[in-house]
Amino acid sequence: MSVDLSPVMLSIFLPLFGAIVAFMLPRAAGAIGLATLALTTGAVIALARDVLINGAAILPLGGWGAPLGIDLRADGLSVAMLGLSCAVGLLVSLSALSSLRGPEDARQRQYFWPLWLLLLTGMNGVYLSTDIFNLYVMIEVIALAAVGLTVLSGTTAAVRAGLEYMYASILGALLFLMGVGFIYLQLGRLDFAGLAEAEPTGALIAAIALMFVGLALKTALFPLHFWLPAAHANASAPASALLSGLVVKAALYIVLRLAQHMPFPSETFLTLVGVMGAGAVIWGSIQALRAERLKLLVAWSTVAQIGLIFVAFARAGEQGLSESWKAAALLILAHGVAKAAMFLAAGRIKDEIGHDVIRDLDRAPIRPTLAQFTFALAAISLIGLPPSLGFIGKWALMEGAMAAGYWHWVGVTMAGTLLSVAYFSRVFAGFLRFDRVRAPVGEHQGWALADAAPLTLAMMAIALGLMAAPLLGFLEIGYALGEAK
Amino acid sequence: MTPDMIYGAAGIAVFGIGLVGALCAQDRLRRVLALKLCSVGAGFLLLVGAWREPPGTPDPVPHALVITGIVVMVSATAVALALIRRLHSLEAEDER
Amino acid sequence: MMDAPLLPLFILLTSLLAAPVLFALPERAAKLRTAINLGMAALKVALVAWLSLKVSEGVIYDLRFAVLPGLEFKLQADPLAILFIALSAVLWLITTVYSVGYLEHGPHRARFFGFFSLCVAATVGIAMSGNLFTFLVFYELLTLATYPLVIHRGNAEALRAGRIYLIYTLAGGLVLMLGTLALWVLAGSTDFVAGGMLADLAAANPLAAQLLFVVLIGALGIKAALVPFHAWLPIAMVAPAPVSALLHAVAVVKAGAFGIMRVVYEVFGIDTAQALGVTAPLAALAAVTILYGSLKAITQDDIKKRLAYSTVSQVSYITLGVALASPIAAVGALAHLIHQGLMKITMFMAAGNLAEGLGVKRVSQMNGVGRAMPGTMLAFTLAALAMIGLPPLAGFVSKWYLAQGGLDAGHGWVIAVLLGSSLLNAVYFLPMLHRAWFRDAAPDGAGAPGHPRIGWMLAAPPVTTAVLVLVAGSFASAPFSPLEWTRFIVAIEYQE
Amino acid sequence: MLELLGAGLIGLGAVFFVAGTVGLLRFPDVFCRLHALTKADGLGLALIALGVALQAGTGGAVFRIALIWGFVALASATCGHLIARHARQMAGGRHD
Amino acid sequence: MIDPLVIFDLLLALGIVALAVAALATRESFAMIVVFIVFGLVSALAWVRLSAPDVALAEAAIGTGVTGALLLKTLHHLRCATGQPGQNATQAQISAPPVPVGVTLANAAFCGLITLGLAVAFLGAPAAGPGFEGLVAQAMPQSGVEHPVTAVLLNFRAYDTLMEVVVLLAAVIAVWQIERGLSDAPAPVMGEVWQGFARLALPAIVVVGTYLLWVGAEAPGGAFQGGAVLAAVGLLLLLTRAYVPQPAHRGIARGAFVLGTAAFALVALLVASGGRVAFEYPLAHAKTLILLIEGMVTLSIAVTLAALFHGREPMALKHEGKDDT
Repeated sequence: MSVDLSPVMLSIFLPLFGAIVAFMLPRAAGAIGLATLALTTGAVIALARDVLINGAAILPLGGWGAPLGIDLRADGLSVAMLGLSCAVGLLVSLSALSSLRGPEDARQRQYFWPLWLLLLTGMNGVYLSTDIFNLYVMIEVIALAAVGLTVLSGTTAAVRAGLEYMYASILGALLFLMGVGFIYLQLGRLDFAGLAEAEPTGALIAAIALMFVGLALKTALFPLHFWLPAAHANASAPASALLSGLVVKAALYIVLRLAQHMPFPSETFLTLVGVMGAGAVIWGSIQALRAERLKLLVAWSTVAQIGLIFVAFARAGEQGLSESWKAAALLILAHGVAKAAMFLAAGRIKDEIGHDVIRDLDRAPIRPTLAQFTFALAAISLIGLPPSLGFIGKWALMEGAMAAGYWHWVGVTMAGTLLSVAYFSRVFAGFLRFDRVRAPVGEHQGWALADAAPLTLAMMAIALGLMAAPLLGFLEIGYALGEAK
Repeated sequence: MTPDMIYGAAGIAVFGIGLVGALCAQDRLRRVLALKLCSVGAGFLLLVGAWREPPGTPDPVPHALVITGIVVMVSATAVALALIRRLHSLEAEDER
Repeated sequence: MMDAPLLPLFILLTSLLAAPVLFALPERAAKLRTAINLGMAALKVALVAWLSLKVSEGVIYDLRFAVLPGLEFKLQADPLAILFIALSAVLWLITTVYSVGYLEHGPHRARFFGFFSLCVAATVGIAMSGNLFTFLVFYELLTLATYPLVIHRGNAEALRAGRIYLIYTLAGGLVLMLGTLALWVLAGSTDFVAGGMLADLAAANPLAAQLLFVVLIGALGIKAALVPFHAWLPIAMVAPAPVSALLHAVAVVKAGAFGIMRVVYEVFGIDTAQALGVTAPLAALAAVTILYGSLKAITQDDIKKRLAYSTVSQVSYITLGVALASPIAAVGALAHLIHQGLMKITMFMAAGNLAEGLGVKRVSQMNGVGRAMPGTMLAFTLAALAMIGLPPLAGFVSKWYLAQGGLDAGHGWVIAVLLGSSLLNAVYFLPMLHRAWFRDAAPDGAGAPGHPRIGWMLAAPPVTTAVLVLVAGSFASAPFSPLEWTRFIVAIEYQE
Repeated sequence: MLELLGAGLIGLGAVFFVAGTVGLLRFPDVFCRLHALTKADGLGLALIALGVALQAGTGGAVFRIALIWGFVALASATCGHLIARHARQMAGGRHD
Repeated sequence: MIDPLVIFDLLLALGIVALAVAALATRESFAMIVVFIVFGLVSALAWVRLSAPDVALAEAAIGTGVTGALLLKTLHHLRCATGQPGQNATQAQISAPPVPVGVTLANAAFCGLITLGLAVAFLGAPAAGPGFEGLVAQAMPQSGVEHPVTAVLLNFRAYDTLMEVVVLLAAVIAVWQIERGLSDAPAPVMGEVWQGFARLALPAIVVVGTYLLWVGAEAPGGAFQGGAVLAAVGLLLLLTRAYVPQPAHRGIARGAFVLGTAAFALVALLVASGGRVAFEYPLAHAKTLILLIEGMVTLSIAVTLAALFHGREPMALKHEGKDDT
């Protein structure tokens, strides 16, 4: 009798077991973590192959089937998100191995792996879930693990930021739970398929609003972004990369899924979402322009970029979200990869020159060239310059907005792009200025192994842009939106 | 006037009170407590949804969900409180 | 002869793949770096020669793959592309030699040559773009690759210039993206098609087409340094001399001018553009830029600044020739694309040599430099006279065709503009020549004719290009001369 | 008959509880309040437990009610003691 | 005539709302927590009225009991760390930046608006329609247990429950991580009466916890309620100093934390053979497997909750900072 290990199950359970083993054997945590990531990536690749050949895969847990039981479902979008979390996760893990190497990092190392693997469990669970209460539990798994990672460095600033993050996370999850309550009240069931049949009544609107606000809080949409910059800026580099690159994406993904299954929200609601997104773009950029520290700048840029993704949601016109979700999905993927690369690079820069004060970057006699180069590559994708995936995402976003005649969203996107050029060029100037250094500058520091992972990520962010067409084709596998409407 | 209406309204009120506390309270401990109130409010809503007019038996699924919610909430509370304790110590150290 | 459908890709890759290798080389591996640089540049010239031969035989190169559904990344090698690639390939080779000499002991050479290589890759990509989308991709790549070159010196002034450069060009790129998107949404295609593809749109919605024209030309005009978007160019001259040479002669401003050509000829189509009534204002803008640039140049004492304003003026000849909507003027415009490149690169390299060898950076310091560096100054003189339009030099040929084209299109005022510009050219170039050759050097000040310390790698390139200026003008009617090739192109664009 | 007796006992117990609560609210200091609470509530609980036991059908239920009464009595007595102790320490400012 | 039960419900609901307000409005932190505990117990009572005894039990034991203990412990820590046992924790936290009154008012108004909207939406919601009860009733015979809530928790939606245990695991890992190296506040000395009570209560609590676990299969109760009650044993042991966590016990503690999750997940995976999917217990063994899982989970919950109460990872404080794994 052989056990049937479906890759759907494995992509959730492998990290779970990995976390357990890594927690039990702290000394071997790094090796276990890396092995787990590799195995999980293998499972996700197998799953991608399945989905590519057979279309969306559905696994009714316990054999009950929705709505009584919980179904796991893997379609193109889910698998793309799984791929994002595994690919980025694997590279961040590699980088964590090298950055948490010192004897003073022993404790960080010991706790990093179990928390990170639990985080991966939660995220993969979110991407495969089709049940809104299950989503609530999953976002709590993510929240606790993510807070644990935020405060890993143990500084006062990190703990203070972690506490704010915790409050925001709990509140967001509870708002979501309240939304779940209203859904149950209205429909008597909690699976995605049930949502599609719903009539837009008061209770349902309340549910949508509650869940949206909860998720907006989790994903730090302006003006609910207050917790994010401090949390992401004060965490240690691998943790920041995971938090900014992956964790906020889970909530974004849920928004995307709900938008797919819920009755079409009113135009006013969408406009409001767009206005919030636009506010995030502007406010996040302004704060990034004013930030004094590199990691803080990067964190604020996350706020701005998240806003842009919400603009992508908002520009849904008469056709509903049927087209705009693609732009949003592309931007989510692009931001995930590029931001992880950027945070890792920023961490490397900070390690090498001993601080991350932007004003004094150009005083450093040592220039970690490769990390700076990585940072610049990641910035190219985040700004949205061709041929990066970020560019393709913005292209899709603006194309849709233009086709629907929403010129204001085009304007917001362009303003965001220009502002991002402005704040990132502050950093480039610090990298490339040399006349404030007295000692001779040894610029070419050779190839540090620690730079390999962020550099790979940054190059992925660029190269994926060239593969956007097959990527989009993959994303559309099993996407039920057309049928649902 | 049936229990579900009464307790449903109470649950929403409790949720609202918790919300106010979570956003307006300055004291860290109080904010945790406010969040806990929110979760109780959400629990009320689910249980009210499960309630059936007496001869009928209630729907067990929301009951299970609320139990799950309670356990999840106590976990989150524990982490938040640990953070508060840690932060308090760190701040006390910094002041010295 | 062997047929290689991937030839355009190979040409692109010679510099695109060279870049990461150059980045990775340690700073000390100077010989290896030079070998790679020169080897790749020579290979590119050879490949381009092969490609031009094939294209002239009528072989069509067309490489494409889909980036988004329906939206393709497309490389093609049409005669117009060949014209631009040939220019950049040849001048890259020469500039590479010059840069190796110029930066012999400077810092950050790995970075410099890496980006230098990327910059040429972007230029080649711009030349071979088969649609506006691909053009946009390389156009942005060009911006990114040139920014580190502009700020190569790494001091406050360079950084400031770099920031202004970046803001102008990235804003231009963004507007170009907007225009490309609008084109894509309105016309469903961004392809470059000989004779244009917007006739239907222009008929159906002239206002949208006009707006589109304004947006696209405005975006490209930033890089082409059309007034009022020219301010970045004189500021960016803080870059090292080879970079300035590249920026002004081959890459950036030319990319803008080339883009204007593509948009007017192959997106709108010259007839459609004329019907929309947008060419005349463009011609007027070009004329204003020509005169304004020349006027500003007169007042500059810094040699490179003077040359920069001269570029503002000269590049607009190309735009003017395009906007006149006459086949003869078009010949002049296309020829000027080449000729201006040759002339300006000569002058910038010569200016670089003056600064390197004698420390001369201002016009007022140029007294007697002719005797100190006769070869360099001879090249400079030749190029300056060509700029002014003295026959039989290259500049004369293009001006001649432009003037004829102006008459042909019924725009008599063009003659006045050209004459005025030539006069102004003379006003700002002749005093430099006068100082260099006929004044004695001040006995103590900078520029005293000492012993210039420049190697052959600095001395030879300007002389070479000066010879090319002479040849291009004198043998303008020879087969495969720029002018002849130009006629071939114009025959295609005007569909005669 | 037992039903009625049970109801009566429960009612009586409730009266004691009310009395205890009034004491909690009205008395001036911790010790007086504790006095009111522990005494009155202890008795009230016993009466209510007895009343419920009389109404309960099975022996098992009676046993469980007895257990509950025992536990609560024990716990509240301990609690009362701890509160009093704490209050005395606070008042005296004395640590032991 | 109005049903007296309706009056009771009304009074209870009003009491709950009043207690919620009181909990937040009480100035003194200790009193605040006490009011909160009362609030939790009264809510549990209301949940019994809503025919949800399982939930009421869980809320009383975990939501109120354990949470209250956690809050009190934290308050104790805050006061000890400040050095002034009598001082109010609110005043101790001077470093928290003050929020402008305008923002607070705006927040409050915003919350009021949301609540109003929710109330309107709730009142406009349809009378509770069919939920899952039909499906549950149909599937009960195949579930392996007789109590529907347990069937939902450990069979129909076992995946949720597994993840809930994972949340608990994540919490304890996070807490150990957060409090690493934090010195423990001196435990309050509670005197002999307390010690005696603890000694007397311990065995009784163990019995009650086990009973709750066992009875869960057919009546209200189950792993979570049982686990919480058993956790009280841990609390008593810790508070009476009968057990002081030792660094050497960390391995066992880790094992106990992960036991429930690991057993649950393994069973869930391993049953997926012979055409069954994950979490699909073979009917013949369903009850056994569920009880097995419940037992493990109960143990894990008990130890984990006690560890959450204890907080920091036990370790030798002398080697602070450079302590190995």
